[in-house]
Amino acid sequence: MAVDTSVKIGEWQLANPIMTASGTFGYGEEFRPFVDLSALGAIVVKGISLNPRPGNPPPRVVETASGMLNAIGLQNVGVDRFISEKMPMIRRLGAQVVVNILGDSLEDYQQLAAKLDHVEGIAAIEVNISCPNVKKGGVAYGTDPAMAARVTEVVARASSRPVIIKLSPNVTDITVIARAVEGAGATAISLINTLIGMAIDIRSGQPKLANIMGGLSGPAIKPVALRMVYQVASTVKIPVIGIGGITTLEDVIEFMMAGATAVQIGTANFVNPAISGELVTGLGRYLQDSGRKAATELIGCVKI
Amino acid sequence: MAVDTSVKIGEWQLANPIMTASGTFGYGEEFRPFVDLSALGAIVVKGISLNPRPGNPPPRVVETASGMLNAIGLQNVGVDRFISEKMPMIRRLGAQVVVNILGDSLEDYQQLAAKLDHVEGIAAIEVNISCPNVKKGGVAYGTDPAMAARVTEVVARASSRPVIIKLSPNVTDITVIARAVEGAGATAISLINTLIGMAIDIRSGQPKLANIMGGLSGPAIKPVALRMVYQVASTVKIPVIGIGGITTLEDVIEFMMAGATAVQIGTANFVNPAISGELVTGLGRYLQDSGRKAATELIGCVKI
Amino acid sequence: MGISVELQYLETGQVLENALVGPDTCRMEIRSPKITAAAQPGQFVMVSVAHDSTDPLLRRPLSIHLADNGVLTLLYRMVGKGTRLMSQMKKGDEISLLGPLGRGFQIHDAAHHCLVGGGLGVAPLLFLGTEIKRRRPEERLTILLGGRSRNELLALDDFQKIAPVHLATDDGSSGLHGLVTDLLGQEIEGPATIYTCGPTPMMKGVASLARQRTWPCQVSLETMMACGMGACLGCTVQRPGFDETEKKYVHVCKDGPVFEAAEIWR
Amino acid sequence: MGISVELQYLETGQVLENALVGPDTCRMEIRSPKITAAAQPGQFVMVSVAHDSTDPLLRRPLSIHLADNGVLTLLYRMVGKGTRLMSQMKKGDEISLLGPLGRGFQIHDAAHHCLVGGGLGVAPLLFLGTEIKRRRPEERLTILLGGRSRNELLALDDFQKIAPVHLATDDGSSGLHGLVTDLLGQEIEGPATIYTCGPTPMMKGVASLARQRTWPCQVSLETMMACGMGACLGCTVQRPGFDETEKKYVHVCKDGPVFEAAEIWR
Ligand SMILES: Cc1cc2nc3c(=O)[nH]c(=O)nc-3n(C[C@H](O)[C@H](O)[C@H](O)COP(=O)(O)OP(=O)(O)OC[C@H]3O[C@@H](n4cnc5c(N)ncnc54)[C@H](O)[C@@H]3O)c2cc1C
Ligand SMILES: Cc1cc2nc3c(=O)[nH]c(=O)nc-3n(C[C@H](O)[C@H](O)[C@H](O)COP(=O)(O)OP(=O)(O)OC[C@H]3O[C@@H](n4cnc5c(N)ncnc54)[C@H](O)[C@@H]3O)c2cc1C
Ligand SMILES: Cc1cc2nc3c(=O)[nH]c(=O)nc-3n(C[C@H](O)[C@H](O)[C@H](O)COP(=O)(O)O)c2cc1C
Ligand SMILES: Cc1cc2nc3c(=O)[nH]c(=O)nc-3n(C[C@H](O)[C@H](O)[C@H](O)COP(=O)(O)O)c2cc1C
Ligand code: FES
Ligand code: FES
Repeated sequence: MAVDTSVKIGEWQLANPIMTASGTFGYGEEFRPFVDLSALGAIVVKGISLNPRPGNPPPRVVETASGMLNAIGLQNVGVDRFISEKMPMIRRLGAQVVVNILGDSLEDYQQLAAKLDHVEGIAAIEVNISCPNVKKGGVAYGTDPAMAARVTEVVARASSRPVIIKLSPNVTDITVIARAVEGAGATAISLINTLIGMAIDIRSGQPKLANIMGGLSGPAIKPVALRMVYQVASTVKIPVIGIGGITTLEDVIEFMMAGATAVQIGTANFVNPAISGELVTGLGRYLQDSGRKAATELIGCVKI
Repeated sequence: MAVDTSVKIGEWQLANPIMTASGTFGYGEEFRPFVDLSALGAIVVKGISLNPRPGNPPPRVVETASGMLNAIGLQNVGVDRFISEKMPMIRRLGAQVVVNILGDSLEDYQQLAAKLDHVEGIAAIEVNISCPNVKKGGVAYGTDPAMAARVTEVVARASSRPVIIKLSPNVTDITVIARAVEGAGATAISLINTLIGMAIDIRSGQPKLANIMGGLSGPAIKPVALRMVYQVASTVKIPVIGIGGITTLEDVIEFMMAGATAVQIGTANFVNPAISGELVTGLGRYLQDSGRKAATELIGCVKI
Repeated sequence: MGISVELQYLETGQVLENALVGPDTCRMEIRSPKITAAAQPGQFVMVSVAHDSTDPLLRRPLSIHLADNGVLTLLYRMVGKGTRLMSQMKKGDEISLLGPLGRGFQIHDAAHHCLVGGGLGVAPLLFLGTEIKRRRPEERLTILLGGRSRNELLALDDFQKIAPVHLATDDGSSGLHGLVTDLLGQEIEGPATIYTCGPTPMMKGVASLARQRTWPCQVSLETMMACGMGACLGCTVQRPGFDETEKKYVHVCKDGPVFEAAEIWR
Repeated sequence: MGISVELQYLETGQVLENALVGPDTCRMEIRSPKITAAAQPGQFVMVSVAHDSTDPLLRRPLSIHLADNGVLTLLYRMVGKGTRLMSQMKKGDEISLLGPLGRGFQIHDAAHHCLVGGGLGVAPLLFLGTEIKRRRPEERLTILLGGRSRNELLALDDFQKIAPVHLATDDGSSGLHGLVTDLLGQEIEGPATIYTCGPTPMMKGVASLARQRTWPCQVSLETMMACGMGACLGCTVQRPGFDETEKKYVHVCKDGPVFEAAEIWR
């Protein structure tokens, strides 16, 4: 008997809950030799801003214990070139595509959402609110419930597609932010973005990243991510997408049991570029072997 | 030429900057076969509360990628038995001792500090403010600057010894809390306590810890700890004690370069019970080999 | 309770042999003279499984299977990445051990000593049997071993060298078709002192039978451990009947791993 | 720029040999037919160094030293835990490789091809020299190698089999007492096409000499890499002269690791 692996995020039905995380999967094409992109739940592309950004000076990445720090600095081609150069290729790959957007101001977010709304072949918008609000002295949108709600409203109004708000874990109480964006009209919440970290090269006496600080990702942060997914899924009614250190099928199941409707694979794509496709197959087999009829049975089934 | 490895925390002069972290070194005696306790900068004992606490039901610990989660639940013998049973033994060991205290209310903290102030052989008090304030509905003291400042004031007033406030990393802006406790009279700040995390056993469908959530420690959290030490050391004028995933001599030097006056070794004691003593020796040799005259030269010397 | 920490060592041993001896089960011999000299039956060591890596991070607790002439033997099942990494070690490799740890079996005089082991629970019983035979050669010793099937009865030859062995298998492929608890009921008649190690349900069955007959019974427990030496307070087991006091919990690494069954289960 | 991703594989290779060949330096031969068949000189592979562990987490980039008849050879220095773990692998072990990656050396026709290598930078040059000789047997090929001392001149025999080799050592223990850049100035007279790999200061010296003489010069760069395949944007090198635009940076894993020196340094 066939297992139903599909899950729903708002009106959007995904073939399965396995997505790839923004910034870790390029624009998809790099992974063509290793993954059938059309078999994934969705791919999330690298964050897009209104204008092209060169990103930070090198070094941009450094390994840490079971993790890595990155300070890419949101390098991207800008929304116009993304639409004209990248989208046609992505459409040809047959993947469900989520476009991750980032801005320095509410107007940035509004314009990005509006521009992308006219573009064919986009399944959903994911809003990165870990970015600093330049008008508010650089405080990240994602650390203030009122600011997070405003961004959500602005994007939800400008977009006819599902709007996923991606939360920063660098906050005291993640449920406060989650409730704020739910109230402001988010279709779903994805979490976590990276934890802020740092490393120093003791030989040179300089930070290992030119940017001084960077984002910590990978298996090291999984326990923190799982805890936040559990807290948020227990708090809001909209779907939650789990992200953070997911590397194995067991990790996928843990996040779904904690309340995630879908998951995103990030750093693990660097370790094994075929992992996302393998997890799709593995999840189907697991559901079958464990006598479940649908992936949705896993969501939030942790016994407390 | 001899290197001066000593550092100062307020009026208190430590022979060297290597301390052991609360909850990871028992009451010291367990490590006698492996470490000369009197050679360490100091040991910090397991958190002490006003009344004995049995702690949480098992399972209490679980391994994660390059880290571990614990939910010991602050098991301890209570301050009276600590003073009568443990302190005589600790005094015999010849170690500099920091007593870590925790409470559910301001009165708890006040009474603990007052009781310990009469006890001989205590070098300093470390205040764990990651504990929930039962009167404020369980919000942790360490997540609210005003509450953190009140605890600091109360303990500083009740104690004639250096008062170290140990910060929780589960906050949006650690520098706000740091400034609040500095203003309230803290002699020094130690950080970080554990990050809150979770793990699920997918076979049973239950959380791996009976307490559902626990504290993440070990090398996995080092980048977050180092970042916070750097931020706090750049913000306050009082000494900062670095904690979080410190395992190697290189880690010690990174934390000191980031601004730590001393460091505490936690989870690494479980991996190698001799590590704290090895780091004392290693640091002396490193200072000599790198042509430095004093450990204090390292503090905050990172080149930005 | 309480053990002397003076006889604990952090020792770098040398792997002398490491081979598969059963389904997913390996036996490792390590030259480790200090720990071996101090070891008592029922004690364990904390083994460092990773070199130059922080994952797996923590040491793994393993019972002392034998300790003789400077050589420590471990019997372990590959259940996760730590034990899988151990299984890849080769002759000549170095391995860091911390031990001997914990409170082992108490060997008092008794008319009849009876060891009851199931699955990997046989690991500490070989050392125990060897010591009972050495220290009290005139007292009777019987060994009851259980496993899922014939090829899961570990170290059988070694046990048969020291005392009469009775077997039980779940599938009847060797000895009694049934549980080792049934074996205990059938084979042991007069009063006996019981020492048991194995899966918790098995040990509870053994302990309850012993209680009915008012036989002394020592059980060896397992829990998750971070430090193995009393520093983390992670390795608790709950004692029924003691509520909301400190005595509610015991710590397996220091108060145990061996307990009088009556201390733990009522 | 831009490379075809169609010829990239994730392949589980088999270690055929792994031995120390110089100070802290090992040479590993791996049966890896798909990657070997597609490999071009100057390309690299991302090697998975940890089994059953998340630390070290990321793959390590290593140049293709040789690719012949289904066998891929790597030459690597043990500098940290990843390469130390690699050095412990034994014949018969499996090793996961991702590759071939990046844009390698461009072999155009030239009167005189000159390879200039320093230290571990010789790794990709052996494959390059072999291919130049195979594809353009009638064109002149000269190899200049430098190292700190005689025993740090790696793969010397292999190089000597394909073309005349000139040496320079910092301590004068072999060849010219000096830098490989000096060698280039002294030994190469007529116009030549330069291919260089080694420490950045050395390559900058070589590139500047080539620029003065208006010789074409390709350089092979290294940076920290997370993915090796263009997905993380982590492996940037800054290009002087392009400010605040996207062109300010190139990505070593996709746009390189081999670049025309003029693209990178002015
Ligand atoms: C005092 C003591 C003595 C032991 N003696 C032996 C022995 O002689 N032979 C033997 O094969 N095993 C013994 N064990 C169990 C052994 O410690 C675990 O099997 C081992 O730690 C698993 O490590 P891993 O990395 O392979 O598995 P992991 O990947 O860590 O875990 C795999 C599975 O094993 C469970 N597990 C992990 N650690 C423990 C633990 N400490 N106790 C119980 N379950 C655990 C996990 O929950 C998980 O389900 C003993 C345990 C204790 C506490
Ligand atoms: C395209 C490319 C080709 C390479 N080819 C070879 C080769 O053929 N032979 C060889 O021996 N080495 C080569 N290197 C360098 C090699 O990748 C590093 O030495 C290796 O990754 C170090 O891993 P580790 O775990 O041993 O050291 P780590 O513990 O990770 O680091 C040890 C030291 O090496 C530095 N380092 C780590 N990774 C890199 C990196 N990717 N690039 C530069 N420095 C790094 C660190 O900053 C640190 O100082 C190449 C690098 C690149 C980018
Ligand atoms: C190199 C890199 C680049 C990233 N870029 C983005 C980005 O552009 N936008 C975004 O929302 N998140 C970005 N992230 C965060 C990831 O999408 C993900 O939230 C985070 O890495 C945690 O998941 P992981 O542990 O599985 O990697 C990036 C992460 C990495 C490692
Ligand atoms: C088992 C365990 C028990 C702990 N108990 C306490 C405690 O009682 N009081 C306290 O302030 N911190 C306690 N901590 C936190 C540590 O002191 C330290 O802040 C934290 O573990 C981070 O350091 P590490 O990564 O080096 O372990 C405990 C940590 C562990 C692992
Ligand atoms: S394992 Fe740490 S106290 Fe027992
Ligand atoms: S290493 Fe990831 S883009 Fe180059």
